[in-house]
Amino acid sequence: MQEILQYTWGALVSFVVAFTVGITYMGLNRKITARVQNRIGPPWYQNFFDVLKLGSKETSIHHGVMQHMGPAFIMVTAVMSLLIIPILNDNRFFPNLNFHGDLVFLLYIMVFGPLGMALGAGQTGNPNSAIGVTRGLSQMVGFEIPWVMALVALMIQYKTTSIVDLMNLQAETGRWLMFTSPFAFLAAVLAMLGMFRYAPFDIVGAPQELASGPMSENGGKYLFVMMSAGSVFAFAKLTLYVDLFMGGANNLIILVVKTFILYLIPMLYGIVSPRYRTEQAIRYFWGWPSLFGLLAILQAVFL
Amino acid sequence: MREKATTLYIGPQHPGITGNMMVRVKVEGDTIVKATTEVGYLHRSFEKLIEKRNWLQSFTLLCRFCVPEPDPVEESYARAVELLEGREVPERAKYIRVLVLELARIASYLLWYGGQSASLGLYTIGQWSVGDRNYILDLFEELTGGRVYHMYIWPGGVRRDLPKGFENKVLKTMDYLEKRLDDYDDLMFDNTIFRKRTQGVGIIDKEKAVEWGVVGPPLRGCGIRSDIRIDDPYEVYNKLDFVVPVEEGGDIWARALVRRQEIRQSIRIIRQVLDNIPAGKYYNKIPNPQKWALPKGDAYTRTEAVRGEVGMYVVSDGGTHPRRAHFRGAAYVHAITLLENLLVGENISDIAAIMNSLGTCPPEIER
Amino acid sequence: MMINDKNSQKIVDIIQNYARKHSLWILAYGTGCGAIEIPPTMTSRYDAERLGVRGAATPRQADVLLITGYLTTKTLKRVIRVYEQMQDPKYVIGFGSCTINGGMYWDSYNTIKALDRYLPVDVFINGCMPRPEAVLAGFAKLQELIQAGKADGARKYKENLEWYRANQKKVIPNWRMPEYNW
Amino acid sequence: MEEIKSTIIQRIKTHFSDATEKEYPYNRVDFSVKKETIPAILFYLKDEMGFKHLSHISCIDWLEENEFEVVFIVWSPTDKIKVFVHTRVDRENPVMDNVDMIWRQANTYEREMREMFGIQFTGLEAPEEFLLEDWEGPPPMRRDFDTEAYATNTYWERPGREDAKDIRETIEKRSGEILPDFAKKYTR
Repeated sequence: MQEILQYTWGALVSFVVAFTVGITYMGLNRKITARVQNRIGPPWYQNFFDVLKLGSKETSIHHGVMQHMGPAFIMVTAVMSLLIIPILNDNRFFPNLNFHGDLVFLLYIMVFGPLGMALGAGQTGNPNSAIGVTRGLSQMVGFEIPWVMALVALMIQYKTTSIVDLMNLQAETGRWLMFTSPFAFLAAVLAMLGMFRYAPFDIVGAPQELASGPMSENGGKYLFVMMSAGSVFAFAKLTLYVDLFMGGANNLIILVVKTFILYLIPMLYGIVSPRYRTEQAIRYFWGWPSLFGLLAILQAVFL
Repeated sequence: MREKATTLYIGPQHPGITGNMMVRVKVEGDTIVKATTEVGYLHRSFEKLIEKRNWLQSFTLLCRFCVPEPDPVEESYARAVELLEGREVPERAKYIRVLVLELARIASYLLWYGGQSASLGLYTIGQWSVGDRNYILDLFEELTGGRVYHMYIWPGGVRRDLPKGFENKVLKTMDYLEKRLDDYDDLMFDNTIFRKRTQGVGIIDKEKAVEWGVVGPPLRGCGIRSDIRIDDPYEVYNKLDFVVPVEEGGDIWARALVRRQEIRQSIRIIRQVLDNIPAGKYYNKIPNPQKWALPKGDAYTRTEAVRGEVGMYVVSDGGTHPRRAHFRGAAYVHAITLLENLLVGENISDIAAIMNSLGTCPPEIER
Repeated sequence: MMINDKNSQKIVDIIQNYARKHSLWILAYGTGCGAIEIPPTMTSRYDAERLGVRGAATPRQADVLLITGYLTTKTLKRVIRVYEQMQDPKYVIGFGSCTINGGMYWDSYNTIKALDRYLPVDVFINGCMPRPEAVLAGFAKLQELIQAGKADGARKYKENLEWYRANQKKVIPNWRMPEYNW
Repeated sequence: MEEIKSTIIQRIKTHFSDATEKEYPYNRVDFSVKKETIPAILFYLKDEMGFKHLSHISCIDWLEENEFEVVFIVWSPTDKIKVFVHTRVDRENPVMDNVDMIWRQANTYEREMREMFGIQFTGLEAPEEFLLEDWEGPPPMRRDFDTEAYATNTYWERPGREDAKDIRETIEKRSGEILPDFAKKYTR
């Protein structure tokens, strides 16, 4: 009983932390983008207002059950990945559900969200949504290849499928995996650009073409759920990268610093990039990132 | 297996459309098989209203024909009225008109920078260039009193003389802009993704270009040197030294390169104008506009705007009101028959980029 | 229950209005020539994003419908459709003289002369064209109204739907639209 | 320039007997032809004489003479000269030949003329509506259509703009807004 309570409490705390940090990051993204663009920009807490407003909007549309389920699927994905990914090295404050094979499970669960979104968007009957979803799924096929390759390389190299094991390994040797398996890190970071859906890989919801794609029929509370899930998921992904490649974090401040540095990569790349078309994006991911992934596997097998 | 074609409505409410119009596209997968332009959302019946205004009152309507660059319309109309009446324009006024036209050209190109790059998802350029455009609008405000609508070029000259110290302000702004243009180049033209997105997209056939009615930068992007400032010179353009840039290829990239060079040529023209501007009268007084009747006849004048050839066909029946003032906009051809042709076979991702590169401007079509 | 308590509802309202006030998403629909002053308002010199104003791509996500200038009957039909697709709470800003009294198109056969006969307008911005400063002032005014709970155009529209519909149908001869679709 | 102009006039006059020319200063030559000749003369100008660019097609309603005047303006990029081809169409039965096989963009102009003046082009393939939607009145660009009366009857007008009165005092009274002194200084 004690344990269950502790886990529930841990999950709640993790969620709140992830939500806050994720939303703040998005606000900082807007602020930094504005500074690059010669503007003052909104305050860093602007996205809290946006989320609150979206949550307080009324909804009077109904396209069918799946439309309501779509955002929920994304939220579930975000929360589930958050529960599996260890937040800190020391598991006392943020207990989570780690088990052997959670890396493989993560690979599966991270695809679940976009699929849910696809179902939800399909139900709305908006052609923009349908095309956006097709693009999103094709682009996912693109970046999943280097991402899976990088993870497989790690699994082979260190003979484990548990994130906690990898973290412990880094803590024991004192060497981050980004140095011991650099190719896997490169492949994973390049895949991350696609995962975050910032420019140049934001064709999914490109406003100039699809009027925000899968979300075009979702306003108000749907968008609220999607935005919150997006920020939680962003934090979860960044934490996973920190756990896997940057030696985890001993306390929240270090975690925030490390995740923010990682977050800067897609953000800054996005500010100065136009967007790729879908087939160009896929070609990009199947080029250098996949090559790095392959090298990582070769390194894992032969070294 | 043949996929079923879906119909997509790009517009009228769509972030990717340039203004208030609609392109109905039939797509198979991501490829467009048929495109139809639907316009009329901005039809204000200007030409009908001008028949009810006198020769001078028309100017309030004229500048609203095309909002991003109103001056070529005023210029065309003013010149047509002068042709009809045989009115002389002082030399100084001609120089000031060229100055205003070129400033408007730069302002419009800066807006194009924003539109073209935003259509491909690069928002930073737009923020910079539209922000910098304000400096030109400031100049306009000082010169004419209005940021967007100027009503400055009038029959017989211009409405006001240059304010004191205006030349220096223009030169300063030009210096600043020249520096900024290099920044835009770094981010836009040196960008691999921008190049990949624009090269080979929206190709206009060089052989057919003139027949299809392509004008302005899109025509020069096909490798045809055609510019009304040179071919059918007006004001003092034949006394100024400038180059009409030409690029081969006929795709969005070529059109972008043409515009990139033209904005620099405009800066060059402005410098020359400020060097050579003569002193003297800026305005030949017109009679009381309420009683001002023009002789019977018709006149057609053409001006090179950023979108290409704009013209004004003015007919007078000898009265105080225009019998007919028919405006010819470049977008009238570009956005309808040409766009419908060009879009077939392209990817839906490129619709916004192609439209921006053609400089479609719906108010000019519908008037 | 706490929730049904009037005072707690008031507190919720204040919080909600505060959030709404600071997050105004305007629909990307340039209905008229006023759209030319929107890019300067959004970009570096005037930077409306400081006030929480940003663009939204589709009506479902937008809060503010900016009617930028004159409305032809053809556009009016689309604007009504768009307005009804937006989700509550929603606001309309009439932008430019043409929305107030027809502006210089007072004798045109194709443009309406007063926007508030057809849609509930919360804030009018006058001028032709209004400068970006005026647009920002308009947004500030709207924020004031929202905070005070007075920006209730959407409610007015629902309550007086028949009146608005009658006006709309008078100028749109061929009404091929769902009667009520939000 | 003068040589080119006289050659053009000569060639057109030998080919089209009904063409009457009118000379203008600068690079402009005008011809008036019967409406049946229009496709032929435009074909000739484009294919034989290098007037490749269609600059403009315009239409004028001469209500007093009960005729429409249609003007085609073509431009030769090689000779740098523009030719105007005028023709008159009966106002009661305005039918003309379609020329969009010569220039595709003529299609758009013809659509507009059909809608705005009611001129019918034989064989014009285009959607019926162009700028207007569900328009029930007469073609609006005709001179006898009164736009002001139509607008007054159709659209509600806010009271208060019938004259050009100074409204600043009214604003002051209505909303209690205090006008700055400099604004009061400028009165009509």
